[in-house]
Amino acid sequence: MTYLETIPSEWYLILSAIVFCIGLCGVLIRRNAMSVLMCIEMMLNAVMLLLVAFSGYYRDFSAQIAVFFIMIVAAAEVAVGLVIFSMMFKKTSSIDLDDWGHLKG
Amino acid sequence: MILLGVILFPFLSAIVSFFLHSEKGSKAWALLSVFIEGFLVFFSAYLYSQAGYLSVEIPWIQTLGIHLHFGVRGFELWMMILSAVVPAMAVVSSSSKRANPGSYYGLLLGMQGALMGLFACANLFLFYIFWELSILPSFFLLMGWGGLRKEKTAVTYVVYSLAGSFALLAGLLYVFMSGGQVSVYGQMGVFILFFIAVAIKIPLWPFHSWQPDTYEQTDHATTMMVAGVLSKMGLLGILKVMLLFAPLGAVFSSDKVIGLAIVSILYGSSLALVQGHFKRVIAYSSLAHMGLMAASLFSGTSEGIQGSIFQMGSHALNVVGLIWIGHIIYERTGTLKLAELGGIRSRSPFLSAVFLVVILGSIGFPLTNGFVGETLMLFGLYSVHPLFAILAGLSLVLGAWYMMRLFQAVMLGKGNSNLPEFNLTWSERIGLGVIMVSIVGMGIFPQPFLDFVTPSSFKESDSSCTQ
Amino acid sequence: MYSIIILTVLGIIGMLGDMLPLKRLFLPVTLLGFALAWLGYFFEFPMHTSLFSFDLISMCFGGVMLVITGISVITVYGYGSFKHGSEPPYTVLALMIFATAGGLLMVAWSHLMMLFLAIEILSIPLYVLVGSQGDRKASQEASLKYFLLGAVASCIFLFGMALYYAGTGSFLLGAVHPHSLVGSAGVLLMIAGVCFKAGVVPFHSWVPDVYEGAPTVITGWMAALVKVAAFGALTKMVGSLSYSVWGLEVMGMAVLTMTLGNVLAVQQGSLKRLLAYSGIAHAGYMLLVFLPVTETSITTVFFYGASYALGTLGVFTVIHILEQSGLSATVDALRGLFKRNKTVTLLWCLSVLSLAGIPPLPGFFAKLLVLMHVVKAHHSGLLWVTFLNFLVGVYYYFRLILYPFTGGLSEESVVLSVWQKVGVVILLILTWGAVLFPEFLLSVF
Amino acid sequence: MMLFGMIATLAFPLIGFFLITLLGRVLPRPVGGWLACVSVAGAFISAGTVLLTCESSATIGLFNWFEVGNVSAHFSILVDSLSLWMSVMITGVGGLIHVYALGYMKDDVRLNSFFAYFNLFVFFMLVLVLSDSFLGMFIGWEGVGLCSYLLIGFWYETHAYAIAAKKAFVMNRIGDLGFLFAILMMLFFWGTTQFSVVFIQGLGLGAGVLTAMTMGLLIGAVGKSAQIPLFTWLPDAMAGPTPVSALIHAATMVTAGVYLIARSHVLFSGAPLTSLMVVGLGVATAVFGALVALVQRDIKKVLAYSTMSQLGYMVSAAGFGAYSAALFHMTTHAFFKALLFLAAGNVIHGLHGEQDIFKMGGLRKKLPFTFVVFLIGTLAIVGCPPFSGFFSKDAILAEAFAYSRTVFVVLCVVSVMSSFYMFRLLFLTFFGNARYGEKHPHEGALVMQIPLAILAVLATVGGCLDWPQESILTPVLGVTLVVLALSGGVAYFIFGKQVDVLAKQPVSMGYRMLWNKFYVDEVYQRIIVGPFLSLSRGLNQYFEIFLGKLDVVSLRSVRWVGYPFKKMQDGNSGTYILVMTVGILCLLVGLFL
Repeated sequence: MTYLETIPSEWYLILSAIVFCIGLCGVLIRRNAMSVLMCIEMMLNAVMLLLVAFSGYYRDFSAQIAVFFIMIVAAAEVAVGLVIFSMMFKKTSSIDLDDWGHLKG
Repeated sequence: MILLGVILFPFLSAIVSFFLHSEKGSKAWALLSVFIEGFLVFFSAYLYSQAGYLSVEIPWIQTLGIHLHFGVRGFELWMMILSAVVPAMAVVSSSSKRANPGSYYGLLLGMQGALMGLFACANLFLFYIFWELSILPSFFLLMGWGGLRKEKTAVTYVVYSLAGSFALLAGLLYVFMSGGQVSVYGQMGVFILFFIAVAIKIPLWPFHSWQPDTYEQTDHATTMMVAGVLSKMGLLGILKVMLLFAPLGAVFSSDKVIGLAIVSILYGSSLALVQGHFKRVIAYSSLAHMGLMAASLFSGTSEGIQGSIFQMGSHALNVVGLIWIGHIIYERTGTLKLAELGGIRSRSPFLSAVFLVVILGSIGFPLTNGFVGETLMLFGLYSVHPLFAILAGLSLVLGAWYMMRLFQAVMLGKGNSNLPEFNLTWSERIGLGVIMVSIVGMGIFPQPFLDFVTPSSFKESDSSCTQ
Repeated sequence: MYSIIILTVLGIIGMLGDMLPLKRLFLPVTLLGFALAWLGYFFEFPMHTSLFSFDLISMCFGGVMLVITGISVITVYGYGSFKHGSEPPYTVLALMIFATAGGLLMVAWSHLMMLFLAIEILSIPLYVLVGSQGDRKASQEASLKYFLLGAVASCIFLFGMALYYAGTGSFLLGAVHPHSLVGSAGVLLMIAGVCFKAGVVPFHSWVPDVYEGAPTVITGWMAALVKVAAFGALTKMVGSLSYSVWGLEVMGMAVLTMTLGNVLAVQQGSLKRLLAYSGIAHAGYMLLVFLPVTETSITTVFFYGASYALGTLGVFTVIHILEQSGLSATVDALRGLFKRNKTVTLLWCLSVLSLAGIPPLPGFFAKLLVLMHVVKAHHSGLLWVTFLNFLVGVYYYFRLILYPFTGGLSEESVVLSVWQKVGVVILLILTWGAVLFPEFLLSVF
Repeated sequence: MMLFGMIATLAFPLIGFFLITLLGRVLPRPVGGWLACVSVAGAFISAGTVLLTCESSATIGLFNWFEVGNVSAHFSILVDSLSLWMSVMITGVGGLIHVYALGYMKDDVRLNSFFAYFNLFVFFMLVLVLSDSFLGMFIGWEGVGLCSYLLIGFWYETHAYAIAAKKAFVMNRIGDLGFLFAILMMLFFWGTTQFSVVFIQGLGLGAGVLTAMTMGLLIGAVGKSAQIPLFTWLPDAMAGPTPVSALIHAATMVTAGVYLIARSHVLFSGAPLTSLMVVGLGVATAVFGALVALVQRDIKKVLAYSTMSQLGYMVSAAGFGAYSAALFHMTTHAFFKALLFLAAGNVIHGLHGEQDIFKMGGLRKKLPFTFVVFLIGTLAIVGCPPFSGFFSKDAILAEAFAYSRTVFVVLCVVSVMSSFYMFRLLFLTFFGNARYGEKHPHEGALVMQIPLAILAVLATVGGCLDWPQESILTPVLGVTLVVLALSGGVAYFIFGKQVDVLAKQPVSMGYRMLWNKFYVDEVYQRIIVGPFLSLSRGLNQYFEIFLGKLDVVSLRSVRWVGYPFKKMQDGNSGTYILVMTVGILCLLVGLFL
């Protein structure tokens, strides 16, 4: 019994849920675009954590390969996000999300 | 197969007409296609009188079980003749000076096609599809060539018509789902749904507020089609669909419907008395006439039903005549407001003579087509309850009153002298002459038309209308 | 896999476009590529592996997406050459091709990870395309919102997938029945993630802003493609999940989506926002089909998706033609169109009528199928709500049809470039084809 | 022979009508008129020959009209003494009036259309009289109403005349509704309205149903013969040219109601309540007409009210079963009332349209022939012994005497009053000082005088047609002579001599009441017509707009419902994500439900 199995799987579930919620609250509360991006990354990490934990639990390693996919996609998203933020900064020299609320109704 | 020809030909000629741009060319094409269509209808009428029953069936959408199933009975053929004659009158009477005539005549022909399809269809889905299809051309005609307040009128017209057709769709789905045999309780629900759809289209009293504006704003050819044939779709809806799919509902609530129809008769006649515009008077008078026809359809007596069907034809003829005369007056005086008209009789005795004959036809004067229909319908109502006959009879008196008021306001009196000279073109003289002669002719020899719509044609209807 | 491979190669060619010598040839090559991609399905037809499953659903939905992108590529090509002189807009086309590849993948997955990848492949090019009009502030704001909300939604989807994996131990849907609470929570979150793409109510907030902000050329294609792909994915997902888990929630979402979509659409002035909300309403109608999933519901979703796509493409093509001749995309831009260009008005009226569901246009049959489905499922309350929504829908659609016929601001006729004319003609042919032979699309399943 | 004769009678006026309308423009002016007179004369001759030659009554089937379910209507001619006699009278008197109209309407620009309508009227009247079913009669019934509309409103330029025509048509239409209701009952019970069928099976019905049916017929008769409730159109109908008033509103059309009651006497005898109504209405109309005629100033109005009162006579006679007396009085009345109207026409023609008798006087010397003829007519109408009026009126009085004392007394009073106003009319126009200013009255052309002469002869000789029994002759003779002398003397004393007539008019309450016809017109207007029109105007304004508002209201309510959601879409990406998270939370909560 490796050390890993001694911790019941529900705890990993709870941990990743907590991390996910923190990320979500970060996205809701922070007004700066960069911090929102960071919180999204945190949510992704929570998911990766959950996957790794349960792949160990089920002795099935396909979940870990899934984690690699998630990393790749997260990287792509961040790249695109940063491009969008840079264009925003060029336009209004501020990446505060409140300034970008003109499309409404 | 001729039935398919009758239904598809107007659509084809409509598509061709969309591409024509010259005024003369498009009117010539419209005239040609209308007469061909008339010939086709009369030929199929001849076939019907030989064979007794025409039907054609082609699969269209298997998955939904919809196939193009057209079957024609006596009264449907009568309506098809109607919807061949009225567009012919509309096209003949329309002067060719108008914006993009090609699409104008195309829409008219399209509407004719939709009506032909509706009258000939023997399948509930097709009935609904053609029911909605007939709304579109009238909407576009109203939008393209309507009067000043056409936007508001168009919106009201569409909202009412489509609300009606949604009710029809709901009823139709219910019947479809329960596979044709609707439970007793279900028939009440289906009846109410169908009744709403039909009451909006006829129109009956509470659902009629679209009618006066639409009649006033559309140009005369569309008004002829809407007043002449589209309103008969509602009545046909009663005959074809309600009496078949919700007979219990119809029997149970026939008194209530007749009561509503009589309210719309009295309401229509009394309001026609105080209208200030030529076409609005026609609108309210046809509201009254349609109410009488609907009431006698529900009377359940075969005379009443036959009288109502005959009256559909004669009312269409009278309304077309009235609107044509209104158009002639509008073209020469530029106005249809009763206050500004007057003294046309001294300018054109022929027009006033025709106008008088058409008025007599529409108020049910003996020796005109109106009388035969009105007597039979009042007889039908009498056999339900004498009080109904008396109340409906009031419409004869009120009818005489507002029609004579119309005649007097338009024709008699001095009239303002600056009205231009009134000479009718040859096509108008011939057309109006034909209308006058046919009104009196149908009045004196109605028997050939009445034989056309004998109740025997109802019998073989049960087999055909299920999917 | 052949179709996705072909599309990726095409995308790469597109990106290297300005270097390679195929200036004039690029559009025919793309269209040829799409045709080949669709043919590709037949070689490997029923391929079921642990990661992908190319079956009938993916072939049909894939076909519709290829047709959508084909038409949009033509109109974009026409718009591009009209705007920038002779240089065809390579990058835009390349991104569109990549997004279509994502779309194809979205209906051809069996492993949940592949579904996530497909969503990302579809979304990321869209974030860029939406923001492609750098000079307009609204386009940047739209892509920002789309990016943020898209990222959050994919996180939610992932979290759902992880929970599902935690609950059932496998990434294949339907293999194991998710008894556990965690598993069903995972299922719900996954459905939520995909519903975001479809524009269903709780997740609809991005739709109006992005449709208004994005360049019109892209909006039409995006609206059609994303909705068809999302509902394709939903059909596959929902087909293999037990109704009891998600039944109630989806019905609630469907009703909310319909009513909110219609109610808000009635109040809109700008054309694109109105069409965005009507798109939401259509998503609501399509959701109705999943209550419960029967053998006809797949046909209904497919036909509804196809007719909605056709209608939306038609409508947005007309809007961007109008914008091209210098008019703002508000309802008044339509005034007097009838006098200025008849074919464009015909396309406009046909597409709007098809969206409104007036017979004999395909929209009507789609509506009929949905209604028959609801009636069969005996939800009489739902039937009445649907009818009211259709009536409100008819009201604002017919208002759209009113404007071309009322007084016109300018009299000069609307000019179309060659390729745009081709695009309009193809759309008209497809609409009339769907009118005369709905059988073709209906009898597939 | 009879077949050909009857069809000719009907065909002549119709052919005349079509010829004149079709060739109207081509024909030179007088030829149209002569054509009309010839056609009516032809009809008279053929009707006369058939009356004289064949004795047996028969029905000639022309064509069956329509046959639907168990309702059928065939149009055929009934040839019996009553219908023949009526057709002879119509064509005879009509022909004379046609000839008179030639002269009277000579200078009217639309002469041809006038004579076309005249011929059409004679045709419809013949259809009414000759048809053998109530439906056939109904055709004639409404046809005559139409022709009276066209002829009353002949000078349609003046607005008042058009209004009078419309009023006549609508009021006739109300009567026709009652008649139609009776026809519907017949169709309902027996499927046809043939006289033969109806009269045989008529008595088989219950009293209630029969009363309702006869009530319908009565309403029709009242509408057409201008009895009490529906009479206000008759005085206004004087707006038409005088030959029209003579033919339609004196001799033929107004008698249609009496003919209807006479024709369906079987039904009326079976319904005692209705015949009581008939008598009551008849007597009331007679009294009312006589009273109002006492004070009228317009010569044609006086004659119109006298016609109404004489019609009251005939209707009441038909009411208490004296059908033959009623018909006899109708015939004689046709002669002398047509005579009086045409004579009045002469006077008006002479004075170039002046109709107010206060502006006439002393015409004895200027229009001797008209005076003589007018005198004969007056003597005939008041019932002076040798003239026809005496015989027919006393036949009715005899029957009334047998029926009930009160009716007899009232009718006598009415005949006294009628003699008083006739003499007043005579003296005011032909005696006293000439009050017509510098107009130069002159006798009408020869073509106007011959019909007058013939009618005068008929008015005197008419009495012998139905020589009453000896018994009632002598005592009644004395009484009437005394009464006549008395009333004539009083009238002469008041109006005869050189007197300033205007001072004579007492301005008492009673006078004003009579002058305004007991305000019946105003009552109708204020109680029935006015409120009805204001109701429909109100409906037209408020209810229609209310209905029109329905879709706007529904749209606004949809907008109101959607407004909070619209505010939710405030453009801030934060709120969007918040909405998403709330959505997800609700989804997850759904799990536990």
